[in-house]
Amino acid sequence: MMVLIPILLPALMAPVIWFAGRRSSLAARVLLLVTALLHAGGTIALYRWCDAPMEGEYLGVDPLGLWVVSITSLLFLCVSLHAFFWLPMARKYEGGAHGRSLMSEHLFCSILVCFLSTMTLVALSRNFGLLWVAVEATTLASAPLICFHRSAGSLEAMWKYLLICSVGIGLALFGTLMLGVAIQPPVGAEPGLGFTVLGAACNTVNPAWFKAAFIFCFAGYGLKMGLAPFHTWLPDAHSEAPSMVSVLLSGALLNCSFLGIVRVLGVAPASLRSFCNGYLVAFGVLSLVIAAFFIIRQSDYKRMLAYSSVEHMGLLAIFFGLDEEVTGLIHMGVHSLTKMMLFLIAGNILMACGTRSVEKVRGLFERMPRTAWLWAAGMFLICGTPPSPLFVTELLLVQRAGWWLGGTILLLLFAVFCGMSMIVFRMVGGKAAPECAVSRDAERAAEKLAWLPGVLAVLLLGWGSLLIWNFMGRL
Amino acid sequence: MDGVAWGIWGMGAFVAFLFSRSSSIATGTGCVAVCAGALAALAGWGARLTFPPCEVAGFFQLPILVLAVAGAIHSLGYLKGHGEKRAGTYWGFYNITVAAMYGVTLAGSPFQFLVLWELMGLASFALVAFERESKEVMRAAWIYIVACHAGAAFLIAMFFFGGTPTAVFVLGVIGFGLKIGFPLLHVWLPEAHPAAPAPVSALMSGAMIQLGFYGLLTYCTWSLSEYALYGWTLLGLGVIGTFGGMLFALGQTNLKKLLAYSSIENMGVMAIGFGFGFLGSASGNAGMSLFGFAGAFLHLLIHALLKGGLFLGAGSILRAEGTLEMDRMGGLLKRAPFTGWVFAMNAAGLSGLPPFAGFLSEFLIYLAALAGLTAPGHYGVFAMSLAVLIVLALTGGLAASAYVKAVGAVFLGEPRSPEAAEAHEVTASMKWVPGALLILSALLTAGASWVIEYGFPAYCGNTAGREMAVCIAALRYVGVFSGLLILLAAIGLVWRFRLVPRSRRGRVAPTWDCGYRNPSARMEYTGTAFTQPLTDFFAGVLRPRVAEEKPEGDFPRKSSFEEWIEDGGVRFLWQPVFRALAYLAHRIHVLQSGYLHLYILAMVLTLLAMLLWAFLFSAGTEGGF
Amino acid sequence: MTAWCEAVLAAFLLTDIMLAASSRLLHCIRIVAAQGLLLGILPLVIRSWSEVHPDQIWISLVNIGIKGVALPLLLILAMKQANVRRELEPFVGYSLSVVAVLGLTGISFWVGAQLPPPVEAGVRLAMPVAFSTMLTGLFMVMARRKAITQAIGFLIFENGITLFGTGLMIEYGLVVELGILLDVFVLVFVMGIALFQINQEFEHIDADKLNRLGDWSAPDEEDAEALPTPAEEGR
Amino acid sequence: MANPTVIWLSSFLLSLILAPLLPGIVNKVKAFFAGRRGPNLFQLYFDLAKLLRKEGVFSATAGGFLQVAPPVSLGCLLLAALLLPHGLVRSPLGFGGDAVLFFYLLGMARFITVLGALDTGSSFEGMGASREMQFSALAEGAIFGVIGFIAVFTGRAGFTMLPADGGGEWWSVHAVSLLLAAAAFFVVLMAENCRVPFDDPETHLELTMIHEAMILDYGGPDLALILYGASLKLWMYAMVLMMLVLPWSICGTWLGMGCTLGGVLLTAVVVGAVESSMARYRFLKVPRMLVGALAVALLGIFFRLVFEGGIQ
Repeated sequence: MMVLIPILLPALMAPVIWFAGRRSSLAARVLLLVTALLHAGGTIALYRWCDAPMEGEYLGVDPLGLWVVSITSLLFLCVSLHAFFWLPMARKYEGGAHGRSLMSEHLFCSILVCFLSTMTLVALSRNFGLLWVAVEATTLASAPLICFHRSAGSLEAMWKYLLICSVGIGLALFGTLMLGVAIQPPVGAEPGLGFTVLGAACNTVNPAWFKAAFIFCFAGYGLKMGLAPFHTWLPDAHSEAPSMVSVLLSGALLNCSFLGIVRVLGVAPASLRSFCNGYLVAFGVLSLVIAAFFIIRQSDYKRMLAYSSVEHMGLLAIFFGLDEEVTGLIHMGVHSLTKMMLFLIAGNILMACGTRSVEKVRGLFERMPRTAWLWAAGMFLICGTPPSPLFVTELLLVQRAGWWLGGTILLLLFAVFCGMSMIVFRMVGGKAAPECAVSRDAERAAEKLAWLPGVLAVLLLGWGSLLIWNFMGRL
Repeated sequence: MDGVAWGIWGMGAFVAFLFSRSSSIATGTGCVAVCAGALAALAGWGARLTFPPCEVAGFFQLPILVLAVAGAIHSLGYLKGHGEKRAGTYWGFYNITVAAMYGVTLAGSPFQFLVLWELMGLASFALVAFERESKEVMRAAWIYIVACHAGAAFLIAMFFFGGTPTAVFVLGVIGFGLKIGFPLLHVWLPEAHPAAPAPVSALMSGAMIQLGFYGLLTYCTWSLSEYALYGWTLLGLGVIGTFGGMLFALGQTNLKKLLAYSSIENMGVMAIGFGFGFLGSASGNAGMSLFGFAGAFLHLLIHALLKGGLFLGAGSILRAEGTLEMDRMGGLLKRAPFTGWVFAMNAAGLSGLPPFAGFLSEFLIYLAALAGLTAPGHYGVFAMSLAVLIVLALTGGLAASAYVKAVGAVFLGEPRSPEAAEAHEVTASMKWVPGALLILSALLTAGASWVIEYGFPAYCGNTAGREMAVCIAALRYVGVFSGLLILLAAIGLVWRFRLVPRSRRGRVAPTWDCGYRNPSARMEYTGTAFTQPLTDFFAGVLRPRVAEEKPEGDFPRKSSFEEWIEDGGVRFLWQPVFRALAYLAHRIHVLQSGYLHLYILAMVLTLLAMLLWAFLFSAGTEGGF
Repeated sequence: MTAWCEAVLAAFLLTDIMLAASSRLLHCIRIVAAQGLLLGILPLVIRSWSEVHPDQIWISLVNIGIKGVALPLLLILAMKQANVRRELEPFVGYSLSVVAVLGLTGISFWVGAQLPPPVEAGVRLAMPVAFSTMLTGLFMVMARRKAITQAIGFLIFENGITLFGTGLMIEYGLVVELGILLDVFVLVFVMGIALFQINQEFEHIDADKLNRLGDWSAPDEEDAEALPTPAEEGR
Repeated sequence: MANPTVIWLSSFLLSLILAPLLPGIVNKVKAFFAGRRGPNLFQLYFDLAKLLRKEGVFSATAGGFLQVAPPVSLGCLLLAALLLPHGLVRSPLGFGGDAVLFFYLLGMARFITVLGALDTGSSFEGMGASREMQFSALAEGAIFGVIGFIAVFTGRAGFTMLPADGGGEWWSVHAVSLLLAAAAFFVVLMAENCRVPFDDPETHLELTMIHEAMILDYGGPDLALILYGASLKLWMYAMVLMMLVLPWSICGTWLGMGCTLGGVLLTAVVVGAVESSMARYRFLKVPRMLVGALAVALLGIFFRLVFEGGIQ
C-alpha cells in the first residue's frame, strides 16, 4: 500500500488546498509546499523496491518508474518552492500590470497537485490500460493549468492541447487494445493488459498485430511526448503556460509520456525490436530536424525552449532506438533539470519585461545581471557544452551512432546551438531597451527569484564535472 | 608542477569570481595567480626538459606561459578606467583560459583533449564578449563561439569515428583549421580579435590559434604513409592563407583587424613550413624536411612574441588615442615615443626584415623552398617550391607595405583627428610589456641556432647530419649579420648626431610643401590612400567596396571618396550560406501555421504512412497465432 | 448472434456517413447519442445471452448512460451556450465529405485485411469498422470549422476505439473500463468548460479564429532579405 | 693565381669608392645622346663633399624616423655589400641562402626610408612612399624568381654561379636561359634604382616622382648619405647582373675582377642609353612590366629545366 501514498496523497490534498486556500492564498502555497515535501518523502520511501522490483497487477515499482517518479517529485518540489515566492509577484506584476484576471491561487494549486498525482500514477502503473488512463488524466489535469492567465492565447493553446492530445491518446488506447489482441496469453492464464502478463507471453505474439499496436502506441504516446511531426501542440502549450507549469509539462510530463513507449518496448519480442528501433531513430532524427529549423530565427524565447524540448525528446528516442537505455535515462534526468532552470529564468524575464518577443528584450546584462548570467549559462548547458552533463551523454550517443547517423546528429545539434546562442546573445547583450521593462520593481523581484535557477546551475555544473571526471579515464 | 599551476589558476579564477564586487581584490589575485601559475608551470616545463627535448608540446607551451604573463601585466593598465567593475569576470575567465590552454597541450586522451579544448573556447569566448554592451562585440563573440563549436564537432567526429588516416586528417584539418584560421575557415579571426580586449587578442592570436597546429601534429599526422598528403594539403592551404591573409590585411582600416589578418598570414607561413617538413620526409629530401619543420617551429615562437607585442601595442594605442581606426590617428610617435618605436620594430620584425627575429623563420622556409628547387625531385615538388618562393617573396613585400601603413598612419605625420591630437603616453605596464617581448625576440634571434640544435623535436626528421649543420650555420650567420647591422646603424647614428659638428647637425623647419603655404593634416596621405595602388592592383581578389561623391559643377561643393574591403570568405561564402539557411528556416516555419485542422491532418497522414511502411515495405508481417 | 453484431457494425458505418453529410449540429449530436446507444448494446448481443456476465450489463448501462445521454446533453448545452445551430462553410463540402469518408473506410478495410483474425473470434469486421469510425471522427475535426463540431468529431473517434475494444472482447478488467469511461466523461466536461471560456473570450466559437499562435508570419510582413543574417548583423 | 680573398677585398673597396661614378656615367651618356656636354663625370663626388659640409634640416613634424632613416639605410646597404661576390669571388662571409639575406637587407633599407618619408607628413612624400612600396613589393617576385633560377642553375642557394657539382662550360649550353634571367634582372635593376621607364630621377614635378619624392625633405649630410646609398645600390645590382652574365671560368682571377668592374661601368652606359631612348611609363603600366619580368625569370627556369636538361 506504500505505493499508493505518492499517488493518493496529492489527490487527497487537492480538496484540502481548495478549501483552505479560499481563505488565504498563503495557506494554499504552504499546503502546496507541504504536499510536495510529503510526495518527495513518499518517493524516497519507494526506494526500498529499487533493487527488487515490486510488480502488482495494477501498480508496482521498478527502477525505470522510480527514476521517472524521482525526477517528477524533485521538479515538483522545486516548482512549488518557486511558486511559493512567485505567485504573489505574479498577481502583482503579471495580473495587474496587464489587466488580466488570473486563475485563483487555491484552484491553481489544487489542480497542480492533481497533476502531480496523475503523473505519479503513470510512472507507477503496471497495466497498459491503467497507464493509458493515467496519461489521459495528466492531459486533463494539466490543461486548465495552461490558462493561468486567462488570455486569448492561453485559451487557444489549451484548446489545441486538449484536442490534439486527446486524439493522440485515443490512438494510444487503440494501440493498447491491439496489444491485447496481438499478445495472446497462454490458455489458462487470466487475461488482461498487465505488463507481467503480456511480458510473460510476449513470445506468442502475432507480428502483424504487434506492429500495428506498436505504431498506434508510438504515435499516441509520441504525440504526448512531442516527437515531430506530432509535436504541433507543444510549443503553444509550453509557451502560453506560466513558466512553472511549463517546467512540469516539459520536464516531467514528457518523460512520463515517453515512459508509455518504453513500456510497450518492454513487451516487444526480440524479433521485432529492430522494427521498433527503426521508428524510434527515424522520428528522433525528424524531431531534431524540425527543432533545429524552428529554433533558428525563433522570435519567442519560450517557444525556443519548447522546441529545444522537442529536440531532446528526439535525442531520447534515438538513445532508446540505439539500445543506449542507461545513458538515455541520464540524459532524460539532466534535460529535465536543465529545462526547469531555463524555464524558470524565462519566467522571470517574462515577469520583468512583460514580453516574450526576443526582439524586445535587450541588454539583460545591464538590467538583470544575475538572470542574464544564468540565461547564458543555461543555454550552454542545454546545448551540451562541457562541463554540461549532456556533453557526455550526447558524446556517447554520437559515438554509438557511427558515421552517418552520428554525423547527422552532430550537424543538427550544431544548428540548434547556432540558433539558440544567437537568440540568447541578442537578449543578454547590447544596450538595454527601456520601453520593454514592466517596472524597476518587477526587475528587482525577478532578480530575487533568480536564486533557485542559480542553485540548479551549480548542481548541474557539479554533476557534469563529476560525469566528465568519471569518463576521463574511460574514453 | 603542472598540477600546482592548475591549482593556482583555478584558485585565482575562483577568488576573482568570488570577489567580483571589489575590483582591486579581483585584479590583484587574478593577476598574481596568472603569473604565479605560469611560473609554476614553467618550473614544471623546465623539469620535464631533457636534452635534447624531443617533445612537440614544449614549443607550444612557452608562448602560452609568456603571453599569459605579458597579457596579465598589460591588462593592469589596459583595464584601468575601462570596465574595472567587471574585473572579477575578466580575471576569472582569464585564468581559466590560460589553464585550459596549458591543459590542452598536456591532455592524455582524446576525451580530455576535447573537454579542455571546448573549455578553452568557452572561456576565451567570455573574454571576447567582455565589452558586452556593444552589439558588434556580441556579434563577433557569436561568430567566434559558433566557429569553436563547429570545430569541436569535427574533432568529435575525428576522434570517435575517424576511421582511415585520410579521413582523420581531413576532419582534423577542418576541425583544427577552424581554430588556426585556414583560408575560408578564418572568418572568426578578423571579427573576434578587434572585439576582444587587447591582452586577450594577444593571448589568442599569439598562443591559442597555434594550438590548432599542436592538435594537427599530435592527433592527425601519425601515419607515415600519408606524409605526402599532409605535405600537399598544408602547403596548398598555407600558400593561399599566406597570400590572401596579407592581401586582406593590406586593405584594412582597423588596426586590430589588420593584425588579425596578418595572423592568418603567419599561420599560413607555419602551414607552409610544416607542409615542407612532411613533403620533404615523404620525398626523401632531408634538407627540405628539416628546414621546413625548423622554420615552422621557430616561426611559432617568433610569431607569438612579435604578434603578442603588436596586439599589446595596439591596446596601448587604443587607450592612448581612444580609437583603432587608422585613418583617424597620426602623430602618436611624438606623444608616445616609446610605444611607437617598439611597435615599429615589432612590425618590422613581423614583416620578416633583418635584424629582427621575424627574418629567421622566413629565411629557413626560403631555404626549404630552395632545397626543393636544388634537389632533383619530381616536377610537383619542384613547382610547389617555386610557387612558395614567389608567393613568400610577394607576401614579404605586401607585409612590409601593410606594416609601413600601420606604423605610418598611427605614429607618423600630423594627427588626423582632435582625439588623436590630445593623445598621451600610456601607463608603465602597458608601455614596458611590448618592449620586454621585443627584447625576448631579440634574444631568440641570437639564440635561434641553439634552439634548433637542442630544442628540436626529434620526430621532425634527422636532427643530426649535414642539413642540420647547414641550418645551424645559416642561423648563426644571420645572427651575426643582425648584430653587425645593429652595430653599423649605431655607428652611423652616433656619427650623424654626435660626431658631426653641432653647427651642422640640423635645424628644424616646416615640411617642404611645394609652395603651398598652410598644409593641414587633411592633406596627409591616409593609410587607405597609402595602400590604394596595391589594393587596386589586386582588386580582382579583394573586390573593394567604394562609396564616392564626385565633385560636380564649376565650383564643386562637397565631394568624398571612401574605399573599404570586406572579408571575401564572409562575403562570398558564409553570408550567402547563412542567409539561405535563415530563409529556409523562415519558409519551413509555415508548418507551424496555427491551424488545428492541418495539425490533425499531418498526424493522420503520418500515421497512415507508418502503417503503409509497416505492412508493405518491412518484412515479417506474416504468421498467425 | 453474429447477425446482430453485423447489424450493429453496419449501423455504425451508416452513422458515420450520415455524420459526414449532416450540417445541423443538433443532428450530429443525435448521431453521437445513437452511436453511444449502439456501443451499449454491442457487448450484450456479441455473445449468446446466456453467457453475458451480470456486471457486463452494468457496464453497458453506464456506457449508455454516459455516451448515449450525458455527453450529448453536455454538447447540446454547449451548443446553446454558443448559440450556433449549424456548421456554415466547412473546409470540405458535405458531398465531398461523404466521398472522403468512404475512402477512409476503404483504407481501414485494407488495414484490417493486413491483420490475421484473432483466435477467439469476436467479430471479424470490428477492426475495420472501428478504424473507419475513428478516421471519420478525425475527418470531422479536420474538415469542420466550429470548435463544437470538433468536439463531436472527437467523440466519434472515441466511440470508434470503444467499438474496437468491445468488438474484440478484450478484457481490460473493470478498473480500466471504468477509468476509461471516467476519463472520457471528464474530458468532455473540461472541453465544455473550455468552450465556455473561449466563447467568452472570442466573440463566437469558431475554430479557425483559434490560429493566432504559431511561427508562421506571412512573408510580406518580414522579407527574408531584410532579416538580420549572422554575417551582416551590426553592420 | 691570386688569393681570392685579396681579390674580393680589393674589389669590394673599389666598389665602395667607385660607386658614385655610376650616376655620372649615366648622365654623361644621356647628355651625349641629347647632344649636350653634360655634367662632370665626377659630379656626384663634388656634390657629396659639398653636402657633407652643409647643415642638415629636419621637418618640424618629424618624430624621429626622418632623422634615423639615412644612416640606418646606408648601414643596411653596406652590410648587404659584404655579401656580394665582388670580382666574381664568393664572399668570405657568404653562406647558404645569403642571397635571401641580401635582398631582405635592401628591403630593410627601403622600410626605414619609407617610414622616414612618411614621418614628414607631407602628402607628396606619402605619395612617393606609397608608389615605392607598391613597385618594390612586385619587384620582390621577380627578384626571387631570379634567385630561384640561380638555385636551379647551381644547385646551391647562394650568391655564386659555381655549380655544386663542378658543372660544365655553359655559355655554350645555357645561353638562352641565362639571357632570359639576365633580362629579367635588368628590368628589376631599372625599377629598383628608379631609372627611366619606371621613374625619372631628373624630374622637378613632385607629382611624377617616386624615389625623389621620398627624399624631398632631406638636405646636407643626410642627403649625402642617401645619394651615396643610391649609387651604391645601383652598383650592387649591376654586380649581381655581372654575376649572371659573366662566364664562371674566369672566376677568382684578376681578369675576372677586371671584367666585373668593366661590366658594371658598361651596365651604367647601357642604363644611360636606355634612359635616353625611352620615356617614363604611366604608373599603371609599371606593375605589368614587373610581373612581366617575373614571367621572364620563370621562363628562364623553364628553359634551363626542359631544353637544357635539368630534370631527368
